[in-house]
Amino acid sequence: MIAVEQYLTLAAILFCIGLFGALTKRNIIIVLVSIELMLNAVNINLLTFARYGLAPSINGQVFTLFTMTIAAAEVAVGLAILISLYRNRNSSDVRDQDLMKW
Amino acid sequence: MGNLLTLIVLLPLLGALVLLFVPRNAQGQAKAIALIATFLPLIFAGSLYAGFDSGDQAMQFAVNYDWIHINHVFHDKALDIDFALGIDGLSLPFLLLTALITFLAVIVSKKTMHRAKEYFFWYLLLATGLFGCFVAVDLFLFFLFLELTLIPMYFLIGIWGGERKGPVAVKFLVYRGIASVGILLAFVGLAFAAGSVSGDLTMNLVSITDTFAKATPDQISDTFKTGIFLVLLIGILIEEAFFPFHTWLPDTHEQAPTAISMVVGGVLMKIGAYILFRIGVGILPDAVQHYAILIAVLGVINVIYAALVALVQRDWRKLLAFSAISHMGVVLLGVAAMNEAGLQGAIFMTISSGLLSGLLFLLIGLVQERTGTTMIGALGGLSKPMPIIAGFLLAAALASLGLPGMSGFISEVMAFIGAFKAFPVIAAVGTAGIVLAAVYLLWAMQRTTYGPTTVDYESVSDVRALESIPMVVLTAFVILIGVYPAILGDLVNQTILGYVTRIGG
Amino acid sequence: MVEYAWLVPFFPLVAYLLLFVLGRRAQEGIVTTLAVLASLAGFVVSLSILSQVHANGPSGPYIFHWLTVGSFDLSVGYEVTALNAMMLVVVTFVSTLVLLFSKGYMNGDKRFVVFYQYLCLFIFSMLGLVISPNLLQMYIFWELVGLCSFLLVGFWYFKPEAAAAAKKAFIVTRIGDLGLFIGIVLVFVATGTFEYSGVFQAIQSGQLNIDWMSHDNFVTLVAILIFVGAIGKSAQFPLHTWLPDAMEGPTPVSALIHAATMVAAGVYLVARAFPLFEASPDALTVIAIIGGITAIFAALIGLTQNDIKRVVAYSTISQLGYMVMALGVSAYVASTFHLMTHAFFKALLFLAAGSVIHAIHHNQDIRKMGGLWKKLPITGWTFLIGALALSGIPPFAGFWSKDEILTGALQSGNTTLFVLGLIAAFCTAFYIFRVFFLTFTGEFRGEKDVYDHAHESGSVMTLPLVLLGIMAIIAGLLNSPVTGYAFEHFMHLDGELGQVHEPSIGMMGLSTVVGLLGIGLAYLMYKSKSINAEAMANGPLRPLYLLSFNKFYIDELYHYVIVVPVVWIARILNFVDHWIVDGIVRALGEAGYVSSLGLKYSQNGQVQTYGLITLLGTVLLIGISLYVVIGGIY
Amino acid sequence: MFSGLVITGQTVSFFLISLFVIACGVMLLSLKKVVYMAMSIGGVFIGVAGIYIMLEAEFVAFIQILLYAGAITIMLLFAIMLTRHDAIETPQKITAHPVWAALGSAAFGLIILWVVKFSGITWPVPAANSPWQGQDNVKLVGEALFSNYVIPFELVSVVLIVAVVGAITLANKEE
Amino acid sequence: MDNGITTVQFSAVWHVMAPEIVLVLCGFAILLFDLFVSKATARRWSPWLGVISLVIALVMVIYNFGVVSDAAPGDPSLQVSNMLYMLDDFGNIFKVIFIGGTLLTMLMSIDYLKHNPDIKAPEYTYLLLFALVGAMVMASSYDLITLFIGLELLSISSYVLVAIRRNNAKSTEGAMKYLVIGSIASAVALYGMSFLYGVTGQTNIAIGSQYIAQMWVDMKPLLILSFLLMLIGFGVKIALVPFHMWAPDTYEGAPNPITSFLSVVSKAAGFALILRTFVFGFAREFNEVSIYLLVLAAVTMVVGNIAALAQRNIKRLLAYSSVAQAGYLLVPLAVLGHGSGEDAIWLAFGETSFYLFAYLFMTMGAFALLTAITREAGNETIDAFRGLYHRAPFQAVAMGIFMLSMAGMPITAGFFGKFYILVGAINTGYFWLAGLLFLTSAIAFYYYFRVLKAMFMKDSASQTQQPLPWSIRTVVWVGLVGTIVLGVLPNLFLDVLNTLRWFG
Repeated sequence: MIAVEQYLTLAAILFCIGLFGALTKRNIIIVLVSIELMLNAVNINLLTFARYGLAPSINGQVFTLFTMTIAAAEVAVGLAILISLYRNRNSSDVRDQDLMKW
Repeated sequence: MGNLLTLIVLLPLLGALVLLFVPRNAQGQAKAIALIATFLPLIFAGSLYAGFDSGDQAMQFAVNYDWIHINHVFHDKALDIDFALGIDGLSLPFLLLTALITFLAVIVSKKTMHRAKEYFFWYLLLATGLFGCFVAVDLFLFFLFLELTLIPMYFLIGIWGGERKGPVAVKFLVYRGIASVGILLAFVGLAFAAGSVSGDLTMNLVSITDTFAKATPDQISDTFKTGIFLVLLIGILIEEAFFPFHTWLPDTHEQAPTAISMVVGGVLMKIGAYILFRIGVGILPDAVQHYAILIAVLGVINVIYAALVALVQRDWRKLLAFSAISHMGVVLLGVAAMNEAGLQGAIFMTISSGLLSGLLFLLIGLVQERTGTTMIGALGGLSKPMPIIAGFLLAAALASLGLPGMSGFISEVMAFIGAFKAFPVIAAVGTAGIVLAAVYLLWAMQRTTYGPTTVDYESVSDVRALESIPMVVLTAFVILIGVYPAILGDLVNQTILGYVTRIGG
Repeated sequence: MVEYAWLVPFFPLVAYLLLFVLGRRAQEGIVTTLAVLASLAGFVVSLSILSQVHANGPSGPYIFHWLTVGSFDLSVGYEVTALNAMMLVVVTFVSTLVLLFSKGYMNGDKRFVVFYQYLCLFIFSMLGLVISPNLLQMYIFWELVGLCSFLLVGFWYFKPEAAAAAKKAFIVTRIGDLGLFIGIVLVFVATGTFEYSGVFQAIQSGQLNIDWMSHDNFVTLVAILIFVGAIGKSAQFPLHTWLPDAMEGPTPVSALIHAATMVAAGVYLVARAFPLFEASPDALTVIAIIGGITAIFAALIGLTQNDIKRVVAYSTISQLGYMVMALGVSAYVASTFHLMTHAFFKALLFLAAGSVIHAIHHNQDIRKMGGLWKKLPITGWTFLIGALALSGIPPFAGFWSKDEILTGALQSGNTTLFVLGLIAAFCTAFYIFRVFFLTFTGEFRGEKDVYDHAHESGSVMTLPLVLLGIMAIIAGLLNSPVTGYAFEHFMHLDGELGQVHEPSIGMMGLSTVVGLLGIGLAYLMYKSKSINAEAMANGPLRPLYLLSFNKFYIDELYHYVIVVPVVWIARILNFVDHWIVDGIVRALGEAGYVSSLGLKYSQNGQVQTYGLITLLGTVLLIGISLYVVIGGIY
Repeated sequence: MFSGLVITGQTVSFFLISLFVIACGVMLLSLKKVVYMAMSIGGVFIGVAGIYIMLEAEFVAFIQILLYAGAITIMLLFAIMLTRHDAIETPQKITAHPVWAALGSAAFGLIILWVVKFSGITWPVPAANSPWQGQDNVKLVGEALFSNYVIPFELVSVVLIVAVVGAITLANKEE
Repeated sequence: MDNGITTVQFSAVWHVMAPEIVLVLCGFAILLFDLFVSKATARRWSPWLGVISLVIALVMVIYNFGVVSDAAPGDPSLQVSNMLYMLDDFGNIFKVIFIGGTLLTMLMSIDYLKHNPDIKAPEYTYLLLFALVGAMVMASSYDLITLFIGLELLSISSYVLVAIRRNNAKSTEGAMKYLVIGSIASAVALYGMSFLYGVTGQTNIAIGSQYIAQMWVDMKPLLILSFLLMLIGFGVKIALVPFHMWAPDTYEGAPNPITSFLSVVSKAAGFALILRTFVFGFAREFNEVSIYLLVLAAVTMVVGNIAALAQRNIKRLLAYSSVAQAGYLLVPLAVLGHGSGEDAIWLAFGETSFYLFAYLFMTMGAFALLTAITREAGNETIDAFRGLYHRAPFQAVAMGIFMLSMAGMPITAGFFGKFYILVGAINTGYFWLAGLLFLTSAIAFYYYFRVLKAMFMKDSASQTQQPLPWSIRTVVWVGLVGTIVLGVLPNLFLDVLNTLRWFG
């Protein structure tokens, strides 16, 4: 039997990979992807608890569905912003986006 | 009669509002409005004095309007904040002082200065705050007025100040802003402590004072009292420009226009002392006694340190600022003594220092107007071209160094009597300030008015008629208090007796 | 009449106020008349008071409520004792004459009225001081006379020396006043009253104590503190340095304030509070020693000074030392007697000196005088009388009083003091006659036309000289066998203060001889020139000469030991104030601004940096909190 | 960590899938070319869907494949093409930033791990039988979605509208 | 029903969320309106439609106050789907703030859209309405899923709104930053929610709180972790330090009305969310978790104010200021840990809502003026305000009053708001926090008064200033009146607060 911790650990690892990616990758698309990775990790968490949690229930799965929808919406908007950003700056490198500082 | 108090507070405000509708270039009208808006309070304050019963310890002419209730505080009680005004023997002298100085400073203010209308607008706002501080019976209201003084002062220094006006205005603002934090914390803390005992949660000064007087140590612990007093003390030290928090004062005096210097030295910085008497001595006498040595030592440090620093100042304004700090050190000594003589001396000293600061800054302002400088080294021999100003300067300097027959002396005597009763050694050290005051004041005064007259100043004019009014009036009050101190003493006596019996009991 | 004693100071006060109202343009004649009349009226009232006291004994105090301090009452009032009455007469008498004299001396000064204002204010204050029934009121007037001294010394404000002298006079006496201030405050703290009578009662009952000190020690402490005030005011060593400098003021001022009245206030104070001092033998000893030192010290300095007024000033210090010493040895009557006689002959000497100075265009250097006897006969005569009185030659006033002091010193058993007194008496005779010979005899050593124009002044100036001269001759007789020691009996109306000393013929002889020796030496050196003064000064005695000439370098000592360090401390503190106390404030402000800049530039525009900071904050918050809360430390 | 672990088909598949997911994740981090990165994220999504199936969330897994591996990955590829399709992630210089990011992420992960595994929490022993044994997953989800969660369901539609409108507003060409 | 499925009647839903539904419908209506009329017409009228919708919603919310007070305590009609969505005065009062803020934003936008033709007005309008719906959902739900969706609805709409000047590099850059950080924050918050769900098995916190209490001892690390993750996620939204870094850049990049929307509505919604989640979810354990709130509040006040000291860009300055204000606003909640009884909670809610109202008025007023002034000056630094008093006295005085209110000077709403918070802090014994609050405000004098200094003490290059457009002027007047009335007569509002039934 796979213990709850294993799932949670996997989720944590995925979450951290996503986090690291979001903080270091230069292409904004990849940054967005990394954030999706984090949300996926959360989904694993939710599903794990839905199945093996202290009080298992179907709610977790429903929650996951909502999360995925929201994630999709986020990515859509994110990409749209990226495109207009690219239009303005001709670069999709996150590090070039520092018009505003100080 | 009670409405007079409200009027006194609101008249300057009203004047300020009226000023808004005066055209920008009608400077004469602006000054006239300011004169009226400060003269009427003076008259009213005078009539309050006439109607005041000095045998009564209670707040007189009290007015009280419900204002704010904050619900759900403290087990479903409501915190009551009222628009409550009143005066007792302690606040009346301060009220009179404020009325006097604010009026006289308007006379001194030039209507020809640039942006005169705005100047008087801010000035009247400042006056409102000052009046309010001394007649507010509600601590919230008190604090409100205290904060209200900050904004006009910022503009008054910042627009009409000297060369370094900008930074100095900010320093004033932030420094005193920090001071009000301590004061506010203490106020609210006191209200809560009193409320927990009496079951009546209010910011009313009188009821808080009564509650504290009756409360047993179980109900309000000494730790609380001393703690809250320390917080308050920091606020007071800054407000009152005590060492080591005094450095805003010399800068402010150096930069502020003459009339504002008069108000700052005469009234504004006395608010700290008033809080010390009102809250420190009135509500937390145990805590004052607990820290008596600390306060006394602080007082002596102020007396001597400021006097020594004053000794080497080159600018009259700074010298006077340090002189005021030095004198106010005596107030701390008197308060630390916590006996009748000490307290009365402290109050006298505060009032006296207020009058004298007003007078001295006025005179220096007049000198500056004529010679263009307040640097002591650049002046000389002014007795010849302006004998009257020089004469008053001499009188003011002498009064300030504690010459008998003037207000400073009797204050010092009483404060030191009190201090010697409580801590003779500290007090003895403090008396050195008396000699030092003579040294720096006489030096500066002589350097300015004695000796050969500098060529540039040979033809400068003496005082003009209008300017002589504040000069003469202030000097008259200084002498009046010096010659017949009972005029002030009888007012405060009952209040002090009330405080002192509380310590005994 | 005694209950109207307040009239005495009241007249000059009225005169002062009237002059104040009259303003600067008032005519000199009117001004003088007004002032003199006021003073004269005071004199008349004083005389009648004196006679009533003589008949009925002391009276008062008459007290009025002044101020309530908590449960204490402070009062003002007046009181007439024998001592007071005597002082009233002396002060009003000398004042009247000086006011008269000033008419001539200050003639034509632009601020003539101001001068008279100040003088009237001074007379008022001095009289107020005299009749004060309590220490506080006394202190008030004490300070006021100090103020007037300041104003009058610095009357010629445009002269830097005058300004400096005025400031010095005020500040040095104020140092003494500090002691007095602490003293009376302590008295009040211990007894709850400032009244002399209350204080004396407390002493009698042995209750003048305070919880941290026993009665005896406390009395000594208080007595010495009060005496410190007298040291300042009466220019006793070591606070004597202001008095010679104060000679920068107009000469009538020197005569009135710095010879006859104000400087005697210190002696008066000790005499007035004598029961307090009597209760403390230690304090008396201190007083006697200070007085003795002052007497000889000032006399030694006087030997070599060249400024006519300064010589007289040092002589004043010396004579005040005598009086103080007398009080120290409990010769109460002798002291007060000398106070009175000294007032007359010293005022005389000053006015005469003033007359000389006035005549030769305000030159005060005796090396540039000489042969003025012919030109100024009345001045010369009166000066001579004064000099004789000062030297203690019978039957002049000084002889009687000084003799009593010496007797008192001897009989108190303190031989050293006695010897000091004798030497001082010798020196006194020498230097005053040195001045006399150099001024009035020989050839004039200044500019020729000055001498030619020199002439005796009008009667307003000579009349006071003559009157004072008469007093200098006869005043001494008041306490002599001639009048049956009337003065002593009179003073004893206040109670048997001090010890009564038997006059002795031997002592009289001795002091006369000493005085004559001094005069003789002066004659040899400056009249007959059989001893070369210059040679002595430049010869083996040169170090001593320099010591005396430079006033024992006391001023320099004070400058380097007190003034310079204080100024340096002040400078350091000013530095501290600006760079440390305010520096910290400014540094905090700067630190806030700099950290703000830091925060600002950490905002580098990189969204990933923002994320990283967010992450690090997260890790810190979660890490620490979990560690603290769950790790069990909490 | 693995004590008491019985090797069954389930555990083996869990580890294999986990390994695949993490490997894809690491590839995402380490690959240079943006297009390849986008491909590897597709791997992650598919792997995660496998995990979902193991967690008996078939419907969710289905949606995952549909939405993520399908729609989102395609969308990403389009975005890549629209910007600079030859974009290459230039090799990172070792600066403070990635180091701190690595440290921070690792610390964050370790904290979570610590809480999950070592903080003394006792997780319930996984029930061998599913709580919704024998019920149709899609039906369960559907019932919940349309009864209790109908309000969020409707709100999500608004979110999607916002996303669509927003995307169009921002991305469409100037007219 | 027998299978445990609850059916939801539309009437029940309408009863509790009528304003939201109306707003969504209005949003769609504007969307359709845009499709069917000419561009110019749509452009001209859609902001007005937005205003009308907002006014309708506002009226409905105010009507809902009556509904709540008329209902019996615990009336089931005030909630729907097992307390998934609530109608209570807590929500209502926040909704008033949200709608009021949006309304003022909308008014400001009328002028702003006129000057920025590249912004698509209809999209702008209904996105704003949808964002508002998200905020309202955040204030009224106990359900984690619903809260999350509300949060995302607000956030995603905001991302688009920030980027809506799509040809402006700053605008899109700000949006990108907001999106990246905001999404990460959402993920983190969601992560925390997942743990909470793991422990309770519920997505409803009102029900879940019992489980939390039961499990507190056993699951303490996990629950605290969950709490902190949610706190951090929400903290990013309300820009608590150190999660505030995005705020200045985004505020600077966003169109001015949107900046004000972000700093008022978005922030208030964050607070609503935090209050709902934490006060209920962790009601019994609050004294153990409040320490983090205390720390964050303190750090936020200090850093927010200090960071603003050296700032010269006025929008960034206001961004930092709003960071600091978030610190103040967190205090009432943070000190609840030592609060006793329900009164403490009512007090805290009172403080928060009062301050939010004050904040609404002064911030909206300030941004409205800022919009007009910076546009004319052509730059966004403090220099734009130089000598404003000489050019346009009313504008300078109004801006001055807003600045004074933010600085907490007397007889302004800002002062009483701070005082109210201080009373709450001292009521629970947190003297140090109360002191810090006012101490940092004193430090803040420095930068607020710098604006005053620029306006009143400097001379300006130009001598003329355009009069304010009427829409901006309306906002300014509303702000002024609100700021001063709340400052002088706070009891007008306090009495209203007193009659509220916060939770039905």
